[in-house]
Amino acid sequence: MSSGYSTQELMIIASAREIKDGEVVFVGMRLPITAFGVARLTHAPNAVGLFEVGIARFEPAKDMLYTMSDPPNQLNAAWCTGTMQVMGLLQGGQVDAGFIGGAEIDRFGNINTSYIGGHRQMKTKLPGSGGAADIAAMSKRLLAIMNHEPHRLVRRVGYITSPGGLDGGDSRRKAGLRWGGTGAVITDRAILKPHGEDGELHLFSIHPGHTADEVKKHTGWDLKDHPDQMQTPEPTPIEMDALHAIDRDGFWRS
Amino acid sequence: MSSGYSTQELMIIASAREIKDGEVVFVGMRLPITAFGVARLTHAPNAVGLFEVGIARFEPAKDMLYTMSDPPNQLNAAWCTGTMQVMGLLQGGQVDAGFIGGAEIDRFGNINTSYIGGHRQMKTKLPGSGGAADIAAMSKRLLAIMNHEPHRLVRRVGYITSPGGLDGGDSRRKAGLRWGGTGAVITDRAILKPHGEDGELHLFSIHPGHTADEVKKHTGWDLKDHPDQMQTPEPTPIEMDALHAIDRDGFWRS
Amino acid sequence: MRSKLVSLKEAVAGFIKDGDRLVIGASLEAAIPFAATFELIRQGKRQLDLIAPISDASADMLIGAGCAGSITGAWVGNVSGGLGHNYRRAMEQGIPHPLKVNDFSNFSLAMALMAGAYGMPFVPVRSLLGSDITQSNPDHKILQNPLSEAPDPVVLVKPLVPDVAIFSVPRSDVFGNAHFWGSLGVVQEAALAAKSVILLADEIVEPAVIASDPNRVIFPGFKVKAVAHEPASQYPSPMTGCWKRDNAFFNDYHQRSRDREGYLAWLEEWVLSQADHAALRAKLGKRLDELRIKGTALAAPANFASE
Amino acid sequence: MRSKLVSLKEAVAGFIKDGDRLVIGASLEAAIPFAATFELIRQGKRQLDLIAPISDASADMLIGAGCAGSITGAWVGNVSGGLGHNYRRAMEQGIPHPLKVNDFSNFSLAMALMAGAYGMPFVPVRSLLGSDITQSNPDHKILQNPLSEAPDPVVLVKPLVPDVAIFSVPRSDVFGNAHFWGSLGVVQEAALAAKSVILLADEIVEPAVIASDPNRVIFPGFKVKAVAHEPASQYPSPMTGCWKRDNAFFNDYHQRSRDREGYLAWLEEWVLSQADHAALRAKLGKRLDELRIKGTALAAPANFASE
Repeated sequence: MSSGYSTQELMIIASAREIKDGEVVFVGMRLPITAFGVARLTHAPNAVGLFEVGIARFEPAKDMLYTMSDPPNQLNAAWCTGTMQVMGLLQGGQVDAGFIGGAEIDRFGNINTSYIGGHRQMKTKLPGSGGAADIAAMSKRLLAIMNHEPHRLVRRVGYITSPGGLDGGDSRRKAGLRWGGTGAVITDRAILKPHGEDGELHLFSIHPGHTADEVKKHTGWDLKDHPDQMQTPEPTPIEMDALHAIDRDGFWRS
Repeated sequence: MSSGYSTQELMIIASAREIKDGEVVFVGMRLPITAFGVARLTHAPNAVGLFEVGIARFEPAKDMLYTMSDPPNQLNAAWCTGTMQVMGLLQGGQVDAGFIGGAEIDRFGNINTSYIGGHRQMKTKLPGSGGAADIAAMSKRLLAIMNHEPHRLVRRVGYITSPGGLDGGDSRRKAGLRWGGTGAVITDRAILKPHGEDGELHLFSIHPGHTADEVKKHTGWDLKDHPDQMQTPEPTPIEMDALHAIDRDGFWRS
Repeated sequence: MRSKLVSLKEAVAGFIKDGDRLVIGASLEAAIPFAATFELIRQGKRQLDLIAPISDASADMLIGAGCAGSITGAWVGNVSGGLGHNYRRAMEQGIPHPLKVNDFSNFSLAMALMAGAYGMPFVPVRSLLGSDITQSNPDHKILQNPLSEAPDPVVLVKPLVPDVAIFSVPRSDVFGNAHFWGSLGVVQEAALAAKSVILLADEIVEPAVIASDPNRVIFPGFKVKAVAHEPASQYPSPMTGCWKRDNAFFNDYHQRSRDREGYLAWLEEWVLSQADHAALRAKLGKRLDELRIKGTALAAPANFASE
Repeated sequence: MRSKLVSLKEAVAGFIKDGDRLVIGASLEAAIPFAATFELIRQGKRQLDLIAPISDASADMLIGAGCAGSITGAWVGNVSGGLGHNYRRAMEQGIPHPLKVNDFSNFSLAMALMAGAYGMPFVPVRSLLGSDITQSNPDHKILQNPLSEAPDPVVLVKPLVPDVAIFSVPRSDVFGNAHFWGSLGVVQEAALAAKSVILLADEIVEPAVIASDPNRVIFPGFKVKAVAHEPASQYPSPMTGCWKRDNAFFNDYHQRSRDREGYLAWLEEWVLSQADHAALRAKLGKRLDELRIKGTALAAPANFASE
């Protein structure tokens, strides 16, 4: 990678930019929680982070978290409550955006974290949904974070754990999901966004040091260019300072 | 009344006797909460009292309560929570008995606290259900406390706020209520209990100083004798001591 | 973050409109924001829908003052006094004007607010079967349980989404992060279901005080639109750890509101002639002081340290 | 009242049967009663149905030891490590034996437990529409909302009623009245839904300590059948105010459980060769001491005095 930041640091900062000020965001663990922290310290000082264990936070936790239930995430939380209360906000349309990861995502943004090969002819058993299916179904905008490899970005997932655009077009609305859908897929190479009538994921932004050809070669379908395609801006010094203030131990620096 | 206790004190002690040890009981305000205290101090040391404001108590409150939300009922409660949690136990069949009062009760134990004359031709607007409809529908056994007058104990209430036996027989089960029904109606003259195939209220126990004839004259239907009819035993010294320990100011003594 | 601190007058004027669906207190008999009840009356709000399982005499006062268009509740009266005389007059004689009642039980109302809070399309309830509440309020629909082969009627209750929920709380920061303890009634459900929340705080504290105990936060601060610093805003109802109930006030109201003239005189004395809640506190003087809880029975310490 | 204090061994032997539907920890990654997980393995319980949204590596350990007949959950793995190797082996190769999975999401499982807790006949959910979870678990039934004229599919989820729910709590009295704080996950719903509750208490306190703060009581003591005094019963998971997470333990488990032999060696070392949880504490020694939270960040005082 280009000097000064790691790929993961770039992904975190690209994710942070997807959070708007004042939004209520389901953050989850690993990169997203750090992204939330960067957003709070830069352009989104009024964003609120939710965790399905039953936590809302303004300020990110002061110490490294291995799970969202770890003591630093409890200390000085804005709200400690139950899963029902927090995920109920999601079902009530009170959550603006949610982050999830995944093992497999397809061109309509559907994500599989349950059964590679489908549940009838399972090849690999993955851990399952956790809260991902709920966040994908019920947040106003879904932000997915993935590693960009052809066996991960596939034409059609074998099992939909977390619905994106389903079969594209109005199929998500027809299934009964009243709002939401994929906002952006942030990978280690690029950012994909839905475009066109069927909402297929298009190549929206190419990270520094990567090329459109290379990104497409690492995608399991014929990835088309977004009309507003751009280069992902380099992290700014302000963004990097915010990230370093949160990731004091340099966990994401390697 | 006979010397040594008031009518209300007798009603409290008769009500206390209906609580079994270890039972979870919706107690509500006024006489029942005092009855619960007497039961705890005498034959039911493991009874638990529930209040729909979101309180469970072992020991009755130490001071006089005007409402179940009053500070003495919060202090040293066994559980402070919400209405959902406590009434959810009721719906889940986890509550053994519940006390309610009422303005009108009929021969099948249905109680009206909403509209005298029915909601279409209302003569008098009463405050409404509060939690009474729920306690009547969902506790395993309903205990009603009433003043015994012919316009209160009527053949058929004009509006069923809180279901007793509905039209008698299996009509309560047919309406979808899976358990419960009237256990006893404790009045200032007697105790009525359901009997026979249709579960009509019968004269079960006559309070000291009252007669069967007098009780029947004060009942709005042709009140029949329960085959196990008895005299309500006088309060024992142990019961009176327990009552005095709770009602230190003699609120119920007059 | 921006401070949400405003006066009670501003909160009621700025965030509550005629016709709004309003929760004024949701813990049944405690922490009812009577200061807001009085201010709604002074500002002459009209056609409010009053949503609450029980809110002691607050609803009766608003009905008598002509502020209420409808009641969505389980019980309206005066808890220690008995009947609500204004409620009776409105229902029986249309004085000061007719009133619509959406009958609920405490449980079906709690469930309806829960459905609103958690975005549920409806909520199935096993209460109210056999009760005429399903007759007088057709929003309680009896249907066959679709998962059961055998006959199994259930009542489907629609979600309730109040426009505004107003709460008295013992302490809040200026951003609307607040603590509440004691019995909770339907406070959490009402706050999460409501489109906006107004807090009347007995005390305004530093954010660090609230953050020290996130379990005493019952609903998140981002739901709160306005915070008014108003000691004894729940007077004459009690508030756990802060204020006892003024039983005499409720009884006096009960006696004086027996007839319309008595109610109007009461209203003039206790509400209309008071400029604001500070004036009421001044009028009460020593009587209010005596209701303040002065004893100490502190919760056992709970540690949130992470190291 | 009668004391419910027993040893962990007695609690597991006396209150949990083969085939039981069991909640072992319900706050996702914190306060998972691993001491009970280990004791269930030592006692060779079989055909358990493990109910939990997420219970970090606890389910994976029980699956590998042959104790689990089925999983009713949303996620099985190792939160900081990733995949659950025993889960994969059981599902992909039937080692040590095949496993049934009842797929849920965190929300649909929370809702199912809530339905169990509150005696609801079913609960309607707007999640899972479009997800194949409704395909792999037919207990999630898609039906038209009966209150809507327009097409409005909803998922009806059945109530879950666990036989036993086991929780690690920071403090309890001998009657099962306990405090719990921090994030609650589905602790309340699981406890209220379960037929019986077993507590592993870090500390046994006087009843007055619990009674001093009834809001930290998450479920009533009358649901509790047994209380075992077992410090660090949640090890290696964290418990708010008491214990940090032992990340190295989870990572070591993750590495060693990659193959069956490695898992069996791990199991022998950490579970089967330990007589009880006291033996495990002794084996951990200083490592456990270092996880104990020694700092102090106390909740702001809350007064419950009534005068």
